[in-house]
Amino acid sequence: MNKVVANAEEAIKDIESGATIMFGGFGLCGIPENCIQAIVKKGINNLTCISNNAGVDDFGIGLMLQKRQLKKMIASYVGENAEFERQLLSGELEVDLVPQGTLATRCMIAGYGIPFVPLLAGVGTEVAEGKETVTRNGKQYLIEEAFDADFAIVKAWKGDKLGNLIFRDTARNFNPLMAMAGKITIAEVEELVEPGTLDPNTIHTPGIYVNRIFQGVTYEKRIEQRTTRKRN
Amino acid sequence: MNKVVANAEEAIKDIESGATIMFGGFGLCGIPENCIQAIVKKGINNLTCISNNAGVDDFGIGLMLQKRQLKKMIASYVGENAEFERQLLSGELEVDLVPQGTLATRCMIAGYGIPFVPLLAGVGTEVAEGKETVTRNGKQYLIEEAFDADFAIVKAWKGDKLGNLIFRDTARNFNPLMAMAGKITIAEVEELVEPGTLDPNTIHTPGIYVNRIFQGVTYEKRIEQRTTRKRN
Amino acid sequence: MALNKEQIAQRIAKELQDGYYVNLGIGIPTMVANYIPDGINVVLQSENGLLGMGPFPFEGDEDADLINAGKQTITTLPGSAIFDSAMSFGMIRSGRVDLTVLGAMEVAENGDIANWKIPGKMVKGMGGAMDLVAAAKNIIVAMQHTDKAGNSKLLPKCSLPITGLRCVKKIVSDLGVFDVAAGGFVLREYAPGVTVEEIKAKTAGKLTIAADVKEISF
Amino acid sequence: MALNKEQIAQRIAKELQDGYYVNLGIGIPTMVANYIPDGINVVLQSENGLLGMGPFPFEGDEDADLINAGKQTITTLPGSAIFDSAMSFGMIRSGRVDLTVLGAMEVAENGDIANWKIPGKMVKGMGGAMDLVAAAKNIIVAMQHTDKAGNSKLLPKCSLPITGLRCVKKIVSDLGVFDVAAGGFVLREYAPGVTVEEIKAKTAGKLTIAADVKEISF
Repeated sequence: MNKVVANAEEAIKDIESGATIMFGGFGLCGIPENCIQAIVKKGINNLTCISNNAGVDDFGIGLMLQKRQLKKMIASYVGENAEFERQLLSGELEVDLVPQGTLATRCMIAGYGIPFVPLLAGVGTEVAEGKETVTRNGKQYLIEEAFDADFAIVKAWKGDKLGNLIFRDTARNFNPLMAMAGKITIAEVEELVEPGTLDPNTIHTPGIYVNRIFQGVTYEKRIEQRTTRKRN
Repeated sequence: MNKVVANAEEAIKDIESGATIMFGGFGLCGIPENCIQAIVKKGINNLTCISNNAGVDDFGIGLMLQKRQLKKMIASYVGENAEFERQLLSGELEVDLVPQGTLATRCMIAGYGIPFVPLLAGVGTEVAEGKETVTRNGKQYLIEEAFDADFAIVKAWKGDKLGNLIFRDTARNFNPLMAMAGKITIAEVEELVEPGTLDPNTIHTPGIYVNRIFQGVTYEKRIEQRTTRKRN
Repeated sequence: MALNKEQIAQRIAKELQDGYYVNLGIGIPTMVANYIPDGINVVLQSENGLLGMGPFPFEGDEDADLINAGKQTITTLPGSAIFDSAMSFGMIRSGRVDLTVLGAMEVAENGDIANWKIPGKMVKGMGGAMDLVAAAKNIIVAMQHTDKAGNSKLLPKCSLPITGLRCVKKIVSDLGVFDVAAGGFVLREYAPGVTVEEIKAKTAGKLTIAADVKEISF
Repeated sequence: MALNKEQIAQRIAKELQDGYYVNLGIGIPTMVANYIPDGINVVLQSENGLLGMGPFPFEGDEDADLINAGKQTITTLPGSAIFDSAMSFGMIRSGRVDLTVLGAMEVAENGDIANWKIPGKMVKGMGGAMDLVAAAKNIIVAMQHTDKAGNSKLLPKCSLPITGLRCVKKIVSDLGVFDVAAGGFVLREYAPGVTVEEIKAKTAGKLTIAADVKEISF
């Protein structure tokens, strides 16, 4: 029962071109930096990527865009990324824009063994095109399907060798949802500890959902919008 | 924005006969002892009760059964309760038995604004009678509706005055799910603390879901099956 | 004179009530937090997964793991709670958020809103906007009354792709405060020095003037 | 001689594989935890919301807040995790639990199971059993081969209300080990001193004898 792998290269070694991969994170917050770099280095392509955002031009998922590794991007917000916009407008990249809460819920239900769910977001909009609708209590809902991802790659603050994960502050975001949703789930953590170190009451992702885990290196943790106030 | 009430009597003062109430807890573990006693004392009746279990004859929801306060019980397991069985067989009590995971999920989706969800449990059984079914990927699912409860009453270990809750060990069970699902949610806690005392990363129920909170008194925390091993 | 952005935010802040849970969108809506009236306690929700958002951090205290939905570095207040994005939109979808303030490119007289896409020009995506407008009980739009070319953004019908149907309850623009009612826009307050005639001229959608229309006060 | 309850549990424990996540039902299944083979690490899931269930606590260490799905006081092992009941059944429903062991009143030759209700006599409810049998990848039933009156509990068709359809993969009874296959029950191992003829006589459902049938070893 060994889930611990040495590094990102080993964690992703069986991910092939054409795979569907979920990446945790919101903007550049809580993204699996090590695995993204390993995938860029490995050079696989034709990937379908499920992630709330597409990174920026020179960091995060943006690095995969630069190398044309993506066939399709499923995301809720893709601003702040010129290369993304270029590939989209030129037709090189297929894009499925999904409302943020719908994206999160489609991950969650995949981890809960629920095939679809009715959601309010997007009724009457482009998002509703081609989707089945149902009406309950006078409200219309869209039928939204669970995601089907070959791999989910998440980044946690702390993890133990059984795969239990704890996220830090808003770096939690989509990470625990995607951790539940991959056929194979890979977790990179800032600190890998022995079982028994973490309080069982504070675990966000129970180890049963995690197949591989490793302690990442040299996290840049880049800040997208550095906003501050002056000290008096 | 004051959510703090003095005690159980004040917390439940607007619950009337005929109400639908969720009670957190699994067996006698993590049940809102103070509010149950206050409801017994208040003597309202014709209640519909949503709870995984019905307590034992002389504790928990069993106390309400003794006083014939329940019209209907929605639960997954009701053993260990002779008065329950008597009222059920005599037809005094209406009972809706729901698979445990279905019960939990119907609470969760109520808190997530999702009106129904397809679930596997109970296909081909009595539970499926009268229910719509759907087939996906060769599997049949039952369409299960979100619960619609006037009140949810939960018991937490610690809570702060903004309603943030932390549960302890397996006393968590249905509590955070029901906390999200009530039109009005009442939380009783073993320890009520000031905002800022609890680590935001360890909150199980964010305060937005809690309308009233108080520190309970004299918790009995009865053990249903005391099993031990001998020290060597 | 028309309101500036700060004044739009300041006027919206008057709509806050004690105990409200509030989601503030990017841009002018974010500034509403700077004008919360004395004696009113509200809790700010950030849809990436935070209740109890505080102000920007002091210089040097920025933390990459603590950002808001606009990806800005922020702080937490005592009593804050962190959660995943599914729970975050669960509380939005189930109506636990009392007020949502967001920007718009267009609002129609029936309350439709467009704010996520300009075909052929801009495709940033909807983020959480579609979830918010589909579920929120009370939506206030903060916006400029006209675009840079002077065209009204309060329209009979949205020309851009819709974000949500019949959801906007109130608009605070640089020219005034408008309810969105069954019969279209209702002018309730005008900016100091702006005439009702000017507002009429710059509003393409159906506009009614409230009987008790008055100047905006802060 | 027929197996006693401990021996049924001991035989089932041989089915465990390293790294398995296992859910053990109330009664004989719970005892399986006492016979986990050396070198095999499994993680026990308790559906009320715990992964990493440990043994009963030492006398005096019982904690009302820490129980298993049978409401028994328990302990946690290093690396355990606590979660709510929706997530607990989420991991069951999505197939993350490798093996479920539970008791039954009846099993049919097509794998149907009945274990939650005796009409007019017993209505305790299904608890988590319907969720478990509907979703688990691998279900082993631990049961007595016959009821107290000597009637077979391995039947052509269940007579009691069903818990789940075509889900049981294997049965370990006091008389033997049976696969549940397309053609009905397959006897793979018989209890020491129990004859194949006796098992045939006590099995009402369709029964095949495996070519390599052998005596159970532990």
